[in-house]
Amino acid sequence: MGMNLSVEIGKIRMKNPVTTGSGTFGSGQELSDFVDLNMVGAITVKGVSLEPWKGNPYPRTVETPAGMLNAIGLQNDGVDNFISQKLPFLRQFDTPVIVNVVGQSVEEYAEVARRLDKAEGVSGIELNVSCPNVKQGCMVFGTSVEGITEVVQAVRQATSLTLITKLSPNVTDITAMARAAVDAGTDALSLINTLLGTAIDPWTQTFRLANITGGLSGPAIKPVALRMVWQVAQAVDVPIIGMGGIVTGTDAVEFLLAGADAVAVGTGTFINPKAAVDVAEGIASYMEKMKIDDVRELVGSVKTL
Amino acid sequence: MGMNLSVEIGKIRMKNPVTTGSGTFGSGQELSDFVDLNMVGAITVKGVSLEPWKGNPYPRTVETPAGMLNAIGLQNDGVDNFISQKLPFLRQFDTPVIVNVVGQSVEEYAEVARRLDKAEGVSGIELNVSCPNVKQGCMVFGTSVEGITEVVQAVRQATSLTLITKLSPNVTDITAMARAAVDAGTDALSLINTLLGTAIDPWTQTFRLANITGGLSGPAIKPVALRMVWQVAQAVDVPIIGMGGIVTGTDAVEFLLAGADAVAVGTGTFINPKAAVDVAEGIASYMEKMKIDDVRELVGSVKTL
Amino acid sequence: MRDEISRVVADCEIIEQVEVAPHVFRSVLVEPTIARTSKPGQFVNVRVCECYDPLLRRPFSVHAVDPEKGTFSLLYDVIGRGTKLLMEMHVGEKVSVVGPLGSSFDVGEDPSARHILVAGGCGAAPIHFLSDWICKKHGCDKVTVLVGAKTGTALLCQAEFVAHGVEVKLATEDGSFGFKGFVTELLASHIEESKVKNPDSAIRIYACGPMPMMREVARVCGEQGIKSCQLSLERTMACGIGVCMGCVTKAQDGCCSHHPDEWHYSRVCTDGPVYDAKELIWE
Amino acid sequence: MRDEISRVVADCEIIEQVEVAPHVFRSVLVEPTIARTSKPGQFVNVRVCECYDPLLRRPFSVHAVDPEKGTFSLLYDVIGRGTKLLMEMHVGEKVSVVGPLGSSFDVGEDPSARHILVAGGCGAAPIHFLSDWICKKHGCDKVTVLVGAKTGTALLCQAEFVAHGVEVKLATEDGSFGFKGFVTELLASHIEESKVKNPDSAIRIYACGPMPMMREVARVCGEQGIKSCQLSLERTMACGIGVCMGCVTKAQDGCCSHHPDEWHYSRVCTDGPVYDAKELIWE
Ligand SMILES: Cc1cc2nc3c(=O)[nH]c(=O)nc-3n(C[C@H](O)[C@H](O)[C@H](O)COP(=O)(O)OP(=O)(O)OC[C@H]3O[C@@H](n4cnc5c(N)ncnc54)[C@H](O)[C@@H]3O)c2cc1C
Ligand SMILES: Cc1cc2nc3c(=O)[nH]c(=O)nc-3n(C[C@H](O)[C@H](O)[C@H](O)COP(=O)(O)OP(=O)(O)OC[C@H]3O[C@@H](n4cnc5c(N)ncnc54)[C@H](O)[C@@H]3O)c2cc1C
Ligand SMILES: Cc1cc2nc3c(=O)[nH]c(=O)nc-3n(C[C@H](O)[C@H](O)[C@H](O)COP(=O)(O)O)c2cc1C
Ligand SMILES: Cc1cc2nc3c(=O)[nH]c(=O)nc-3n(C[C@H](O)[C@H](O)[C@H](O)COP(=O)(O)O)c2cc1C
Ligand code: FES
Ligand code: FES
Repeated sequence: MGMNLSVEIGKIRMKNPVTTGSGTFGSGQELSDFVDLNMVGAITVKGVSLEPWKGNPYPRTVETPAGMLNAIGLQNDGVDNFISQKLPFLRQFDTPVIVNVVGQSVEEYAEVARRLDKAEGVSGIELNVSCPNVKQGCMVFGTSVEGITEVVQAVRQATSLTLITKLSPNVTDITAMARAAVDAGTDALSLINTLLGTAIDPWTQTFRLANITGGLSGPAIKPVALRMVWQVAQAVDVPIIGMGGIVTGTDAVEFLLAGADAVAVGTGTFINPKAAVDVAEGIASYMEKMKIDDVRELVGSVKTL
Repeated sequence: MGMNLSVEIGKIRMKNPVTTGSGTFGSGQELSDFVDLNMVGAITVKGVSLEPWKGNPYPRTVETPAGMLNAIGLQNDGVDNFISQKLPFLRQFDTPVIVNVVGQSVEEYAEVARRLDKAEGVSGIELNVSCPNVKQGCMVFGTSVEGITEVVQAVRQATSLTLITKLSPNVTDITAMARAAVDAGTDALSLINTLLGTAIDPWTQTFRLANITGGLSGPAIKPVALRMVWQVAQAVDVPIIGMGGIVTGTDAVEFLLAGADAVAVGTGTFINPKAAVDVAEGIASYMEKMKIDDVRELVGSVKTL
Repeated sequence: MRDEISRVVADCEIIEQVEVAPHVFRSVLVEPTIARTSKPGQFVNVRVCECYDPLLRRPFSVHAVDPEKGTFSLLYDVIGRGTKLLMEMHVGEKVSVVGPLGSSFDVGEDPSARHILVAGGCGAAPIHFLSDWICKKHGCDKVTVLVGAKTGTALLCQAEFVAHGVEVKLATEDGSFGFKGFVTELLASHIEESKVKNPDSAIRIYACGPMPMMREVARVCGEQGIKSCQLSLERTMACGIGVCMGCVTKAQDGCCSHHPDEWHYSRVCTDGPVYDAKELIWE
Repeated sequence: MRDEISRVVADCEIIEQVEVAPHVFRSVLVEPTIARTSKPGQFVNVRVCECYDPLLRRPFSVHAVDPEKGTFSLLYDVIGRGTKLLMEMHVGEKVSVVGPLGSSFDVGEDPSARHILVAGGCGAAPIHFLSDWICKKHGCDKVTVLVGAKTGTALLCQAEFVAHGVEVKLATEDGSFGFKGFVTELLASHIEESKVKNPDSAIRIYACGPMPMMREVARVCGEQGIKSCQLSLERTMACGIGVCMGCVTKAQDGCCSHHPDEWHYSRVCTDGPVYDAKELIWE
């Protein structure tokens, strides 16, 4: 009778296909004033590193046409603080928690994964090999087959949690990166992270971000994200979490049609703090209108004209 | 006394730093109802190939947030028709003409360049190795160092006109492509061409473009374009024509500050048929407000915070 | 059919905004050049937002002109964001318009020709202007307008056509008003009637409406041996001024071409929107 | 100073739009929860467009509340596209608002304390709410408001402060009204006066204005040995709700930290906008 909205990403069972874009939902608690955290399919939290990171100087964000640049620099309190301070709150909810992991070396990534593996209440690890705003490591790993292979293999050995590799769009061939991650043992892929960009204030003749460059997100990048999800879905067989500019339920449907098994709402939460839940509801009402019983029927079913 | 707005791109002297984005200004004639073609720095016309190309089926364009996708497929009447039908009109104006050249093989590129070299009224060739909407050739050349080297070398031998290589943004490292083009003998670079993207209609569950994917242009991509121009300006010494989302004079100033010697207005012309001239005037009035005498002072002078 | 005329880019004041039917609005704008030089079938390209989302202009046929007052009207269906933004603008606000653009209907010089105008939905917008134009040139008694819509409340410009003094026939798909069925069925029977009544007069057909209707009009005209059948097509447009090559439709290379059986993609914004049905290739 | 309260995301009707000074507007909106639960210094985040350009919400301090009527006001300078869009909205239209957000001014429990409020430019927005709040809690006679602006016509809320019954002192940079110079100079002299007049009363300083002014207020307070100096900071905000980490300012790790001389980037939208001056590190 009832519609099925649930999907599986590796061993993670999501009650609906909507998770949150890492770095746009804090550690979940900040949003709990606005949304019932039981209503999202999964909560993907801000990137955590081994040691606390201070992040980049201000200004860290700038609005652009239908998008924004950010150069936060992965400010976070470190994995141990995350486990002791943030995770207990999240355990109250019947919602899987995916922890985004960053590092400056392969060993750091692996160590963070090892610590999370032992923590109660973590369902998956999203390997962030694509953050454009940190000088060392990170993005460097995500833009070459060798880099991805190395990090994914190391983390794969460090954890038996569902491993999701988050791909950078700043590459010539996203499918090569996807295949490398799959070959190295990732359970799933998420894409896209932000496009590297910059902005200049003509009146002060300075860059608008203290970090010079930042990552472009929001509706502006949706066409690129959708194309990459579609390409990757053709190229590999693991589940895909699609993201990039999703604000509404029909945005999400486009990603599902392109081949994503689940989606994440990132910048959309800044426009509407309830966006993740509204997107999940939007998918359901779309399915109702289109008389689709199972959300999985949508996945990859886009047709050509 | 008077302000200097003129710049040089190879042997091309532009009376102001604004040209038109290839494919967004037709062959100039279409726009002559709206703008005085003597008022733009140069006219860059739609891509021409050796034989006439029919182009892709409809739909070829779709609007996206602050941008648009196009998959025209380089419909054009071929270089001979261009020379006999379009060029005579353009010769009336005291404005350099840059011809965008496309091909499906190295030899085709070179042959088009050879024919243009002999035609009266062509000042420069813009080598389009980055069109994402044509199955063979083109983009394949533009996304590898080997491809760029091969095409640029061949065309360099075929013409003594100012040779501008137009780079694709769909690469991991734009500076590597820029260096390859410079090493192969290009006189200047122009960037960026469009970002590869797609769009899906959730209600019909089909791609919105007959060609499936298309090129993203417009204000949405400006942050990416600006970043790439800045990176390339650091990496090579040849003149750069910057483009991607320029609609106003201050948009153009941002590109100059990032290191472009000239700019092109593309999609902006669709919003405002007078955009190219308005942008040139906008640069002049910016310089007046900022008390800058020579537009060349702006080039590359962006500061960090 | 393309006319070389003066085109403008202008900020036009809106002086009237009326809902003439459910979701259908008429906007009256001030722009003397457009009011004076537009021909029926031509369109204007309207910037519905000062921001970049929506980014592109929206094309609308010129629906009526008042050269004396220097005003012109649009008639449009609110179907998406752009038309909603236009409809929400207040009288007194200004909106950027480019036009007049594209080709126009050719009403011929034959004083005895019968003119049959076919409007489907908002296709009534240019047909209204055309009806007025033919009346002024050839007299109203030779004009019949066939107006079609899904349902009675969606029939547009009925009163205006009656006011012009032309013959008006209505068709609704649900039969709530006039003939029950497609306006193209009405067209077929009307052509036959006309041939009987005026065997010596040439028949000229002009139509504007959704693409499937245009195709059907072309088919009916072919079947009935109509020599002059002009259709106004709709295409998604990025530039509206002939430079992007986005708005194409398949067209014959033409009688004078070296390859008369060859086709090319023709730009609806510049070579159209009004085409002779014989030029078009349907898929 | 963060309060755990109910926050809403609501479409609020605009019931008043007034230009109160050149380029400065007051908008009155209907939202009972915000009207009832906001504290002075808190802000709301407003979506100025239904489209994606501009994309992000714009933060504005709560300027006044009317819990009975369920309304609250904003007072803002039209400096860019977002504020222009807000100003252009018509009475009766709805706008999406998130709030109340952030920390608030702590007015203390000491009945004898003297309260000095310093407003620079649109910093008057929250200072107005605060003045009303302190009056109600501690009485107006202990409150002085120092209002600064570039020029006389830009001085805001003067009449309102007078109506509250608080002492008001004015400063303009061009001397066109009140004291000639920066409001921070006025602050320094007023603190000295206050110390002389009420040697036994604690002085509490509250300020809102541009960053350089905030820094100067902090310096003056440090120099004068003021214990309680609260500053409301402005930062470009992407989310306004503490999740993006964009709106940061350098702050001490705090007395209870293991590394009291260490600093961290503090989120102005959630840990602020109101900070105790002692927490802040200026660069
Ligand atoms: C030459 C010309 C003249 C026109 N004259 C009129 C007129 O007089 N009155 C009138 O009501 N409309 C007219 N149209 C159609 C009108 O341009 C569209 O309805 C309008 O652009 C829709 O804008 P929107 O932002 O409201 O819809 P959008 O949000 O852009 O689109 C809503 C839906 O309509 C579809 N759509 C949008 N534009 C078109 C199009 N051009 N053709 C087909 N489907 C489209 C979209 O794919 C989408 O599904 C004309 C079109 C052309 C090309
Ligand atoms: C907590 C908080 C409370 C605020 N309360 C008020 C208030 O009560 N009244 C009021 O008038 N303003 C207030 N502001 C400032 C207000 O948010 C900005 O003026 C507004 O966002 C500008 O939007 P815009 O689109 O008009 O300008 P934009 O077009 O975005 O910007 C115009 C110019 O202003 C700069 N700018 C934009 N936002 C900020 C910012 N937050 N800080 C510094 N510079 C900026 C831009 O860089 C640009 O140069 C507050 C800001 C914060 C953070
Ligand atoms: C402010 C901000 C912070 C982000 N931080 C992270 C992060 O810590 N780790 C990560 O993998 N992605 C991060 N991202 C990327 C998003 O998770 C997402 O991949 C991207 O923004 C595209 O989706 P969107 O357009 O919906 O925002 C961040 C994005 C933003 C806007
Ligand atoms: C409709 C359309 C057609 C284009 N055709 C060409 C082309 O023929 N050759 C080319 O090198 N670039 C072509 N481009 C790319 C533009 O010249 C330009 O590089 C790109 O659009 C980015 O600039 P913009 O954002 O200002 O449009 C085309 C772009 C558009 C929108
Ligand atoms: S819309 Fe650009 S050519 Fe017709
Ligand atoms: S604005 Fe996002 S954390 Fe403050």
